[in-house]
Amino acid sequence: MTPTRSRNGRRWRYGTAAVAVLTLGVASACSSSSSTPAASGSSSASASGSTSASGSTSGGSSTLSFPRSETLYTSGTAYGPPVNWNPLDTGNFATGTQGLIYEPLYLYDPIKNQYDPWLASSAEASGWQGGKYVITVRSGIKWSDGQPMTAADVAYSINLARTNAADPYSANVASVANAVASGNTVTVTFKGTPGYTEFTDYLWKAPVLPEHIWKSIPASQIATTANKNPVGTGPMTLDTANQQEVAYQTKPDWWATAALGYSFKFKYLVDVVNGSNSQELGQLTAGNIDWSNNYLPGVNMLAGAQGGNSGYTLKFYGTASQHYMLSGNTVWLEPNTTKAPMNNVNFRRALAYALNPTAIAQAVYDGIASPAGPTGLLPTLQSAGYVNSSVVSQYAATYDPAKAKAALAQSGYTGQTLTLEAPQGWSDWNTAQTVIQQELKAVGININVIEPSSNQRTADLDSGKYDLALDNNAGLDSTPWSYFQRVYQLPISAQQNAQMNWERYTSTSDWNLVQQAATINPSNTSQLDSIYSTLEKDFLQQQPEIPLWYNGVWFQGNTQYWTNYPSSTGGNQNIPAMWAGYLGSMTSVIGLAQLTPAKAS
Amino acid sequence: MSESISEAAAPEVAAVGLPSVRGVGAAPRKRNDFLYYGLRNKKLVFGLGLELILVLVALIGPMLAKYQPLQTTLPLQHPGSQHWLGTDLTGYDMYSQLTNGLRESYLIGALGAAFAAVVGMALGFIAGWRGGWVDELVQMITNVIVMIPSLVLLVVIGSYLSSRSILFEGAFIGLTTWPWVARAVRAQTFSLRGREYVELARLSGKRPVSIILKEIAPNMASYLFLAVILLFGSSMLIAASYDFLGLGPSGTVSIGWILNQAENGSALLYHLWWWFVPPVAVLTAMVAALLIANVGLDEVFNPKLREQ
Amino acid sequence: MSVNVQNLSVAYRSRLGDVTAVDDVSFSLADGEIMGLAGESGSGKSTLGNALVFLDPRMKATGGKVTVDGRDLPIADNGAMRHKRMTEVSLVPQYAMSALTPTRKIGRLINDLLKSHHIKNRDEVLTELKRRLALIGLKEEVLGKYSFELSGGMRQRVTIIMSTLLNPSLLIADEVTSALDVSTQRAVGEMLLEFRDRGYVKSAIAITHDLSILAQIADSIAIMYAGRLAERAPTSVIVDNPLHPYTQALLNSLPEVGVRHDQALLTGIPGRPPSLANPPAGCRFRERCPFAFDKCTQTPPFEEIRPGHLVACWKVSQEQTAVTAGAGQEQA
Amino acid sequence: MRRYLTRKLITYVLAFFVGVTLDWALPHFMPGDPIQGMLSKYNVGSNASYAALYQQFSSEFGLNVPLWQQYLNFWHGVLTGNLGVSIYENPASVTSVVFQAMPYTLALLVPAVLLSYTLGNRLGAAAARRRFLDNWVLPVGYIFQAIPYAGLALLVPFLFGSLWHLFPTSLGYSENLIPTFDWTFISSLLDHWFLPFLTVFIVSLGGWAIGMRNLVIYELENDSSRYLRALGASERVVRGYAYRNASLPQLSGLALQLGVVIGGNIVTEIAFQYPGLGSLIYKAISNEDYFLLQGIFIFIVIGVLLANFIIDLVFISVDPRTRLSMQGAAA
Repeated sequence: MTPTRSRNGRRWRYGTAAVAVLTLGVASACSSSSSTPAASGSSSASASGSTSASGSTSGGSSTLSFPRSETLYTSGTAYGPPVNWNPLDTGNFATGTQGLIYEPLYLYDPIKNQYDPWLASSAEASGWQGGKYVITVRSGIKWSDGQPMTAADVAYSINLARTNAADPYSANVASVANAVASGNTVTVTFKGTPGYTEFTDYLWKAPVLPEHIWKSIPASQIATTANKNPVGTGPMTLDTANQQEVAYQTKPDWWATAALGYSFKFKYLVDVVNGSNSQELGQLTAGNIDWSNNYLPGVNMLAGAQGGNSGYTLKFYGTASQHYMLSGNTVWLEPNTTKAPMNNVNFRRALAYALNPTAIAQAVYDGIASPAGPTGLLPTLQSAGYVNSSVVSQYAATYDPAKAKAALAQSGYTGQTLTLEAPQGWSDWNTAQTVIQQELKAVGININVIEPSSNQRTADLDSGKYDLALDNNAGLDSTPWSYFQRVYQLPISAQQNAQMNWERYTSTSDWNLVQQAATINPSNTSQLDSIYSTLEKDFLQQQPEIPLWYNGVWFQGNTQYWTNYPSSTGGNQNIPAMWAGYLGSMTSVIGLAQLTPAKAS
Repeated sequence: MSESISEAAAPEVAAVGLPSVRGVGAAPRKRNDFLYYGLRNKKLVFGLGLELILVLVALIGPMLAKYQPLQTTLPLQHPGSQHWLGTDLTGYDMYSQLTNGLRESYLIGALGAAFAAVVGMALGFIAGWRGGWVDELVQMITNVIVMIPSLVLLVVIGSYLSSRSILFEGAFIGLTTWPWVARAVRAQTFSLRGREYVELARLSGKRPVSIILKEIAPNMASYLFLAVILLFGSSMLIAASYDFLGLGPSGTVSIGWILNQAENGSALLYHLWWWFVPPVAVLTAMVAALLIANVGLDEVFNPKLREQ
Repeated sequence: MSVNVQNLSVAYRSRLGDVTAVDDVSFSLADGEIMGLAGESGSGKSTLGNALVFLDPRMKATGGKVTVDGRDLPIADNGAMRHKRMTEVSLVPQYAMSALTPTRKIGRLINDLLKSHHIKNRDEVLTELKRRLALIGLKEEVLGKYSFELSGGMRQRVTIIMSTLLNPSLLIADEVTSALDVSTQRAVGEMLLEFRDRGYVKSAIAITHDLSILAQIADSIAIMYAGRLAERAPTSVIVDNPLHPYTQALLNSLPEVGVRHDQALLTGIPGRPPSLANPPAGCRFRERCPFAFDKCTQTPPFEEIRPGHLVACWKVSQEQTAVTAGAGQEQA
Repeated sequence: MRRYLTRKLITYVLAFFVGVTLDWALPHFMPGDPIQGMLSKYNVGSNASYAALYQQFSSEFGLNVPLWQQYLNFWHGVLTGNLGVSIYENPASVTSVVFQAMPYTLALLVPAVLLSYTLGNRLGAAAARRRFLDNWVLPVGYIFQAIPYAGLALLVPFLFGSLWHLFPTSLGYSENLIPTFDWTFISSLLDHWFLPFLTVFIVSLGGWAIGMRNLVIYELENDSSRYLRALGASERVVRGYAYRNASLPQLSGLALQLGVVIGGNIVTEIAFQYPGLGSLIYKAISNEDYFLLQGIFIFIVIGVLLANFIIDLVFISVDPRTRLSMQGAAA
C-alpha cells in the first residue's frame, strides 16, 4: 500500500467518526424539534428542574434532564410514540391523557368494589332519583388554563356523547334524553327506562371535557384531533414528548390535594414507550424504569432478588400464591359456533373437559398468571359476589380427559383438523396454542396452529371465518354486564365489527336477559343476581366460550427510587396500572399518590 | 473483461471470493489431482469435516431427543443429564429445539440455494449466450432486483400472510438472491461463448440448450459449485434474520426462531445463556464451515491459490 | 564475459516430488551478445530464463552459480535479488499482454518502479524514457494512458522499454514476438537489436519457439531439450550446420519461416520428450534419436567442439574428436 | 458516455418504479383491512359508531376512492413527499415519522459500512499471503462473517451489557434526557450508539476482510504482480497495486451488499430498540401501520438508489476502464 493510500485511510476513519457524530447530532436536533408545542412553555420548567439535579450538569452547559429522585419512570402502556392527548381518541391517546390530565366523575375501585367520588362529590348510588340521575359536581376545581370546571362542562360532555356518534361513549348514553346543568348539579334525563348499567359505566369511564375548548373542535374530529395542548383537571400537565417518552409535570394546585389529601411526591412522571420484553426488563432492573406495566416473562424469577447489581427489589401486586399479578382480563378459547363440530354443545364441552387451565397458565406464564375459573368472570367480580358458586359446582366442565372423550363421542366430531388462530408475534399466546394443541390431541382432537397477522385475525373473527381462536375480553369492570354482553350480544351480522359475540352464539333468551340486566336499577341486587346466575348457568351448560386463564394486570415496581407500590398486602391496595381504561377510571391515580421516595432527600 | 461485476460478492456472505475463475475453460484437470489436493487442503478437510458432523447432528440429533421440540416440560432447567441443553422459560427442551432447528436451517439453505441457482443460472446463461437486447433486459432486471431491499420486501409481504411455509421462505430467499448468480454466470458465459470448441459446436448445428449444458456449464462447474456453496450459507443466514423477526415459517422451530424466543424471554437478562449461545454457535459453525470449505475448494480447483 | 551461468539446476515443487526443469545448464554470454534460446514447450527454456530474474515461489534453484559482470547473481535469494532486477537482470515476460496493471497509468507505474529502486535522478531517467519512446515511435502520451488503451504491439513495446529502462546487463526476452502479427514481430525484433546496439541492454537471452525470428536477431542460439542444453553455436552455424540430431530435426520440421514449430510438432521424429519428473539416465533424446547407440545411456558432456560451438551428443563428440585430432596437428 | 449513463438512469428509474408499484400494490392485494385492524384497538361500542369511525379513517387515509386513483394518488404523494398519515403515530405524517428515525439509521449504517469496508479491506489485504496474520484474520474473519446478525445482536448486548455492564443495550439515548444539542446528550447518544454500531460493523468486517484477502491473493498471483516483482518492485508496491485492482470487485460488491447490510441493520436496530428505521419497521408491523411501512419502504428504496449512485460515481473515479468507456474512448 502506498503512503498516500494510508493517509486516505486515516482520513476515512476520522470521517466515519465525524459522520456518526454528525448524523446523531441531526438526530438530536430532529428529536428535540419533535417535542410538542407544549414544550415551548415547559422546556424552561424542565430546565429549571435540572438545576436542582446536581449530577446532571456537565461542562457548564445545562442539560435538560429530569432529576432522577423527583421523577417517576413508568412503562408498559404506550405502543407508539406519544402524539395525541385527545381522551376521546381511545385507540391513540398518550398514556396519562386520561387520569393525569382528564378525569372522570367517579373512580371505580374493583378491589373494594366501590365508587370513589372524583369530579363528582356525591355518592354514586345516591344519584339515581326516580328515572333521573343527578350529579353533584365538586366545586372549586379549575382547568389547567385557569378556567373553572363547572357542571356545564359535565353536561356538555354527556350531551356531546349523546349527539355525536364519533364519541366513543355514545353507546353508554344511548338511553339519555338530555343532561342539564344547574348550579353545581347536572340532571340527566332518560328516554324511557334508563340504561342503568351503561350509564353507570359512563360515570367512571368517561372523561369530563372542558366545554370552552371542545366546542371549537369540528364535530367530525372530536375523536381524532390530536389535542396537543391538553387542558384538564388532573394532577399533572404535559411537559414534553418525543419519540421515546412523554413527560408530565405535577401540578402544585391539584384539587384532590385539598379535597381528598392526595398528592404526587414526584415532580415529573415520564412514561417510556414500550420496547421488547427483554429491553423493558433491562430498563426495569437497571433502575431506569420504576413502574412497569409490561408483561415480562419469567419476571417472578426476580421476586426473591434482594439487591442485585443495582440494589433494587422488585415489587409485585400479589404474592407468589396469588400468582403475583392481579387478574385483569379473561382469555378464552373461542369456538366458531356456527361451524360443525363447534356448533355441537357436546363438542364445546369436550373442549372444556380436555383443557386444563392450570397447566396452560403454568406452561405459558410460569406462575405469573392465574388459571381462569369456569365462568371466566374475574376474581374481583367473584369477590364482589357476582359468581354463583352453587351454579358453578353444579354445571362447570372442569379438566377431565375421560369426560372429554365421552362428550367427544357424542359430538359428531369425525377427526377433522381444526385451525386454532392467534395473532402472529403474540409469543405467549403462540406458546399457549401449542400447549392447547397437545392437550386436545390427547383426547383425539386434531388442531392445526395458525398465526395470521393481527389484522387478518381480526378480519377472520369479524367475519366468522375461523374454527377456534384465542381471544380476550375487556378488563376489570364493576359488573359482569359487559362480559355477558360480549358473550351473548345479538343480532349477529355478517361482520361482527364491534367485536361482540365473535363466537356467533345465538341464544335469544340469554341476550334478552343481558338487555334486561342493563335496565335494572343497580340497587335491585336480587333481581340482578338471579339474572347473572342464569347467564352463568347457560354459559357453563352451553359453553359458548372456554375460559383459559386471566391475563394479569402486569405490574412490577423497582424500589430503588420509589417505594410503597400498590400491593395486596400493604396500605396501598389500588390498581397498579397506567393502561388506558385503568388510569383515569380506576384507582391507579390514588395508587400513584401513595408512592413515597425511597431515600429521604 | 470490462465487467468486474463477475467478481462481486455473494449476498450476506460478502465477497468471500469468487473472483472470476481464471482457470475456467482450461482443460479439465485430472480428477485424482483434485482428490489429492483436496485431501491435503486443511481448510477443505476442516470445513467439510465440521459440516459433515453438523449434518449428522441435524439428521440423527432429533431422533435422540427425549422430547418434542414444542413439548412443554419443566422450565428453566440448566443443561444436564435430563435436558442436555437445558430448557427455556416455557419448558421447551433446547436440545430438541436446536437439533430440529438445525434441520430446518439446512433445508432452507438448500431450498434457497436451489431457487437462486436455477433462476440465476438460467437467466445468466440466456443473457450471456444471447447477448444483445436479451442481455440488456436481464441485466436491467438483475440490477432492479438488487436495489429492492429484500428484507423490507419480505416484511411487507410477510406481514400480510397468515401462515408461511418453509418452501415459501426458501423460495423467497432464492428469488431475491439470484441476481448475484446471474451476473457471474452471464460474465462467464460471455467469455466462454467465444471459445473454439463452443464455436465448433455451434457451427455443427447443435442446439443452444445443449451447447450450454454440454459445453459451457461443465467448464464452469467448479465455479458454479462454489457459488452454490456460498448461496447455501447465505440462505441460512438470511433465514435466521427473517425468523428472528418473526417472519419465518409458522409452526416450525428454526434457529432464528429460537433466538426470537430467547429475545422475547429476556434470556440475556436472566443470564439463560444456554438458550441463545448454542444456537448462535451452531449456526455460525454451519456457515463458517461452508465458507472455509469453499475457500479450500477454491484452492484445490485453482492451483495458484494454494498455500506456498 | 558479461553473463556466466554454471551448472544451473532449477526444480519445480510438485505433488510427485521435485521436477528438475533445468538440469545442470552452463553457458556464458559475451558483452553485446543476444542469445536465442529455443526448444519445445516444456523443454525448460522459459524456466531457465525466468530463474535468472525471478524464481517463482513454486520453483527453487537446486544448484549452480550465476555471475553478471563478474558479480554473483544470488538467484535463490529473493530478497537480495530484488534490487538486481531491472538494474542488472530484467525480464520481458511471455505474458506482456497482461503484464501491465489495468488501474494505473503507464507513467505512474514506471514512476513507482523507479521509486521502488530508490532511483535518485528520477527526472533524468524519465527524460531518457521519453527519448526511448520517441526512438521506437511511441508518443509521450502513452505514459498518460492505461494498458487497456494500448494495442498489443504497443503494450509489448512499452514492456520492453520498461524492462530495459535501467540498462540491465542481461535482459530475458521471453516470447516477445509470439503474440504479435508478422510485421510487428519484425519491428519488435529490430527494437531489441537497436536497444542492444545503443547499450540499453548489455546482453540478452531471447526465448522463443520461433527459430526464424532468432535467425533475425540472435548472435548465437542455444537449443534446449528436456531440461538440458543440447547445442549452442553462433546463429549462422546453428541454421546452416547444426550438429545435434535434435537441432537438425527441429530445423527440418519447420515448414516455412514464421510458422511456430509447436504447432507443427516434430513430425519427422516419433515419440515425445521424456517426463522430467523421472528422466531417463543418459542422453534424454536417446529414445527418439535415429543415431542412438549404446554410449548414449551415459549423459553426454556439453562440450565445445569448435570455438563457440557446444554440443551434448556422443555421436558428435566422437566424430569431432577425430576431426580435431587432425586439426590440432594442423595448428601445431 | 451517453449510453452508459442512459442505461444507468433507466435502471434507476425502473427500480424506483418497480419499488413504488410493489410498495403500493402489496397492501392493497393482501388480505386484511388496515382500518378494521386499527379500529380493533378502539373501544367501539356500537356498529353505528364503528361505521362513523370507519368512514372517517377511510377518507383520512384516502381509501375511499377507486384503486387506479389510489395508485395515482400514491405516485403523487411519493413525488411530493406526502406519504400520508401514520396509523400508529396518528396524526403525524409518515414523512415526518420517517425523517425522525432516519438520522439514527444513517448514524449506524454509514460509519459501520464505511469503517468495516475500509478496515476489512485493509485487514484482508494485509493478511493475504502472510502466514501469521492470515492465521488470525482468516478464522476470525470467517466467524464474523458467519455469525447471523440476530445472533450477534444477542451476544453483544449479553456480553457488554448484561455481563459486563459497559454500555447501554437499548434505546437511542438515555430516557432521563430531553433531546438537546449539548455534550451530555450527545455523549448519551454515542454511548447508546456504540453497541448496535459494533454489531453491524463486526458482521460486515469479516466479509470484507475475507473477500479482500482472497481477491488480493488472486491479484498477487496475477501477471501484473508477477511482472512488477520481476522488475524488482518492492513488496509494498506490489501489494499496493494488488489492493487497488482488488478494490474494484470489492466496490461493486459493496453495491450488491447494501441490501443485506440494510437488512442486518434492521435486525440490529430491532434487537437494540435503536430508534431508527429498523425499529420503526418493526413497530409499523406490530401496529399494522401499512402507510408507515409503505413510507419506510420508499425511503429505503430511495436510499439504496442514492447509495448505488454514489458507489457508481466512486467506481467510475476508481476504475479507469469504466471512466474511459464513458468518455467514449472505447465502447
